[in-house]
Amino acid sequence: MVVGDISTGTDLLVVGAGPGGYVAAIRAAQQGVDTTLVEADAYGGTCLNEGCIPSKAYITAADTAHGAANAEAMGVHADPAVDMARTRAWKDEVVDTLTGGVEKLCKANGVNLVEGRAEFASERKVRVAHQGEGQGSESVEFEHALIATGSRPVAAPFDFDGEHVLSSTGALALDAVPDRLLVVGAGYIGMELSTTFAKLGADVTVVELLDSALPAYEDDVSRVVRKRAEALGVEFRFGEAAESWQETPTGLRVVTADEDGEETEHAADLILQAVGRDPVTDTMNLEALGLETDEDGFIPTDDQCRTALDHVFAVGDVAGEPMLAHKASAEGEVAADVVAGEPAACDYQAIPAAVFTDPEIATVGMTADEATEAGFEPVVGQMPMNASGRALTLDDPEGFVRVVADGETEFVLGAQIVAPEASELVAEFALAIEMGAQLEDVASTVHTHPTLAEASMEAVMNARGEAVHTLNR
Amino acid sequence: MVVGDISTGTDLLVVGAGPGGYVAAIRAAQQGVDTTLVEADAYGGTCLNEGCIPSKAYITAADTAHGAANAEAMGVHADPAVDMARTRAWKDEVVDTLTGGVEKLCKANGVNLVEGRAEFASERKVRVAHQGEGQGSESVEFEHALIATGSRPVAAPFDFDGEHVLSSTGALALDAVPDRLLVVGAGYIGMELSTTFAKLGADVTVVELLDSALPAYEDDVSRVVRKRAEALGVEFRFGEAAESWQETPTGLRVVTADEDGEETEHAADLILQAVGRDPVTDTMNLEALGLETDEDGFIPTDDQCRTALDHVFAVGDVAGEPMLAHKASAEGEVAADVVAGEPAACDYQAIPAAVFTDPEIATVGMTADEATEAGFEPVVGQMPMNASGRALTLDDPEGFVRVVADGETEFVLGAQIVAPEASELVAEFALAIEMGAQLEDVASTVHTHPTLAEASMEAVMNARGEAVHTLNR
Amino acid sequence: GESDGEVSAKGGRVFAAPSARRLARELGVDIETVPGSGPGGRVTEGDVRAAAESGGEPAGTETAD
Ligand SMILES: Cc1cc2nc3c(=O)[nH]c(=O)nc-3n(C[C@H](O)[C@H](O)[C@H](O)COP(=O)(O)OP(=O)(O)OC[C@H]3O[C@@H](n4cnc5c(N)ncnc54)[C@H](O)[C@@H]3O)c2cc1C
Ligand SMILES: Cc1cc2nc3c(=O)[nH]c(=O)nc-3n(C[C@H](O)[C@H](O)[C@H](O)COP(=O)(O)OP(=O)(O)OC[C@H]3O[C@@H](n4cnc5c(N)ncnc54)[C@H](O)[C@@H]3O)c2cc1C
Repeated sequence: MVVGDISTGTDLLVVGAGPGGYVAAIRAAQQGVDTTLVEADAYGGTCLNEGCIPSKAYITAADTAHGAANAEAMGVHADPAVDMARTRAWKDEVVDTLTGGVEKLCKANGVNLVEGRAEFASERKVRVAHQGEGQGSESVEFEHALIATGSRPVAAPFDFDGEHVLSSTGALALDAVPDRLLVVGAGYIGMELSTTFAKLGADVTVVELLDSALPAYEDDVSRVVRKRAEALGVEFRFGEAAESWQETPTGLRVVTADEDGEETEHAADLILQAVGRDPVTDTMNLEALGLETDEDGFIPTDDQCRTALDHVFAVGDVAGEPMLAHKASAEGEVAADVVAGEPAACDYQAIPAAVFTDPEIATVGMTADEATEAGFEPVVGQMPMNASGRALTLDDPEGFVRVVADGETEFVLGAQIVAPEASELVAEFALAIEMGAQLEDVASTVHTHPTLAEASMEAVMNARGEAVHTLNR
Repeated sequence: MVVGDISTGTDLLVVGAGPGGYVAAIRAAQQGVDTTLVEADAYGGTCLNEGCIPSKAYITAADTAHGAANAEAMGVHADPAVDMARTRAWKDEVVDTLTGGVEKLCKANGVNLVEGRAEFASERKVRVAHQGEGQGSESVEFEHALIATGSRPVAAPFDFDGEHVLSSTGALALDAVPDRLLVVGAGYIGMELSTTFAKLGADVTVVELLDSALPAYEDDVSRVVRKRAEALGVEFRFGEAAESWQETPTGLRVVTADEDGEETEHAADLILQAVGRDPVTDTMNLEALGLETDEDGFIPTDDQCRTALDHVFAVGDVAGEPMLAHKASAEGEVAADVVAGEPAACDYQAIPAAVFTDPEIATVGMTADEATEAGFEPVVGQMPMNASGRALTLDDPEGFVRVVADGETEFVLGAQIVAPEASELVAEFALAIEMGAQLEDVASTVHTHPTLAEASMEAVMNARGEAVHTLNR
Repeated sequence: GESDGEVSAKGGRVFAAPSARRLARELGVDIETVPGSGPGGRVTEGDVRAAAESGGEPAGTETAD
């Protein structure tokens, strides 16, 4: 047992073992860089422990139960019961498998793992306070540091009390479905969880300051998801700000106010507040490095993920939008390669994003408006899912695939998909964009029948005026 | 009402409105070619009426019921009942929607539709006998003809009697699940339907002459599907040929023989024979054209889908392997473009193929062996689905994604996928192959987390020795 | 930068495969200045190599906005 302060050295110190940090550490070690990874809490970070993975596990359980309960049209009669405690235990197993895998992969690649909270002591030195009584601490001197400390839920307007007001983390650890759930915020996390809990049987009300669900997306995209959520019984209260809450004998009373100050009361048993996430920059004594954050709290970096300090890098949620796991990992790879002396840079043309609602949303690259703003004269092609044979056989024919291309060169610029498996379908468009593919290239690629991906091909053909399964405009 | 023989003329006569014929007709009409499409039976052909679409509809119903019934691990408890008559009715609705859509699209694009059986009268003339009494017939003179008459189930070793021995067509129109189903043939149709009926509760025995399920696929690919089928209770009898069957008081008795002539008896309530499909060349009086078929019964064509006759084209199942709907449509587009005077040709590098078993299989391009044979020194990369976060959250972590590339140039040559949604995942690889993408291009494309498509990226990284989520070999 | 660089950098984007972009960095070529000979003006690996051989503009020379 290590007690007291010992001191070691490393080429690359990585702070935080989320998808940004652990990917960077493994990649650097693979490149022969002596790498030390410090994690204060759990391997895999937000993503594996309380983000992407837990949420998708619950979504699968909710879809399985809800899907079977609503399949009379196809001759399936079922009245499923969901045992949330068991669902949670399963989710925990999935998480443990993956976090255990991360730890094993780090070790197998030769990453030095240190458990504890890293605090910078100087520009080249960090102190790691080990968890638990009498575990002491450790100093590590480093040539390069990579900060991947991620983000945490914004605690506003309400504080999280772990009982009445939960963050997504709390909601993803419930052992029972609340009868009445009030969700503050209709961003992607709020919408994924609202849909999930509605499918699991909760009465869900969503309070959103802005005037639409998923306001980051185009209207016709988010509308498909909002309608489906409404069909599941989700009640939306747009243009209302959550103001206060209190306990009453019959549950919680939440007061909201519209922009004129008009108040409304909502009854609920539980509040899930999902209004955004803040970068974590207050856990590692950034001051000792002399690094500053920007007005949004992020650590500024260049296209090599380098901070204002030449030997310090930052990746993932702490380094700016989009706060997505795959963006964190992509940056982690670049930073590791740069440390290893490779001429790497974040020069990917597009970062796809998915929302795992019902149906899913996935986008990559530019919308038509963004293309116009960027100086293109975009052409657009679209395929409605109700003309997709595969979507019909899945009994899930809502939404569409849209592609945006440059009118002159027909280079693919972007895609907006709201459809079953949108998160998977977007991969083909991401590759098309990175490759500098033209519409014709995608149209000439033979697509398997019957698949949802055929809709991508049809959208592309539609943009060229040669769609077969829809009328060309 | 048209009675007697009237005569019209057309630029392009298309015989058969399956995915080969109707796509060709629409595309030709879009190009300004005066086009007449003759269909003897139902718009959409085998694919929409008794192939791809009906099978996938039943698979969805079976998956929904079976999925919910086997989700205790994730806390979902259900005991679904399937009302096959209702499932069939739903399947019929889906089919009607799609076949109605095909008819509408043909009309909207200005295709002349003629219902009836087309028989060639001469090199430039066809007679269409209308269905039904007193409906008369019609002669159509044409400049070009396109034959897209498809295929039908091989009636061997048994004849189809519509009661005891069914083809896939019969199996996809059942109103009840048979207790004991004996399937002859473990090709893709046999395996899709075996899996489906096993999930719906039938006791399924599969008799296959060769020594494995899905013998067209590599062993490690087909093994995943066979194991899963066995876990569903499917019993495989490899190396056995179906010889005879007879009715007994307790059902059917089917006799098989192995290569030594050793006989085995199997009890069943219904026989599904799925041993292959034969091209349909005997419905349209090919002789009048003077066209001959090759030794396998197909109409030989060149890379413009042109037959031995300059003005006659053939596409789809009748024109050769692979007998797949998307191959039929791709050829249909080419033939239409050629008729319209475009310099089109079937120059796609790869035709993907999918099997909708559990899990799905999808492949595109070359296997490692095929690449070696073709003179490449292939590198191979693989990602097991049990290392995929998305597969774990779907509770479906079996199978793998494999990529094959040229060792020297790293051009992507092929992919073999056995995994959930394999049919969708293969689209990205198909595009990579068509684009002449290198491994690096796919690896550098940011893939959404958490998705199954990340496994494709990981396989590619593995081939380059830089996988993060598996150990590189 | 060179004026022919703007052709391939339309809309702030260079149309080139990741492999070509990486090669440009390796060879120290600013890909935004490389004229593309591929379909639609896509910059190919060959274009990047040609630019490197003819002493193309070094990477890091930012084009002013
Ligand atoms: C409910 C939910 C669902 C989500 N779903 C998705 C999704 O589907 N797809 C997607 O792409 N993204 C999703 N996200 C976002 C995703 O989780 C984040 O973008 C991702 O985790 C960011 O990775 P990171 O490595 O930057 O940071 P994190 O994953 O937040 O990891 C940071 C790590 O740093 C550690 N740490 C912090 N300070 C210190 C210190 N001083 N010393 C040592 N360790 C420290 C933390 O303990 C943590 O483990 C979701 C998020 C939530 C909350
Ligand atoms: C159970 C099953 C599942 C399948 N699943 C898939 C799958 O998932 N994916 C896939 O790609 N493929 C699948 N297939 C194969 C697919 O259905 C065929 O490859 C496809 O239908 C071939 O299209 P086609 O246009 O060549 O011919 P067909 O679809 O067979 O159409 C031929 C048409 O020609 C008409 N016809 C014939 N003779 C005449 C005449 N003399 N006059 C007028 N009309 C005539 C017929 O009535 C028919 O409508 C499946 C097949 C089956 C049986």
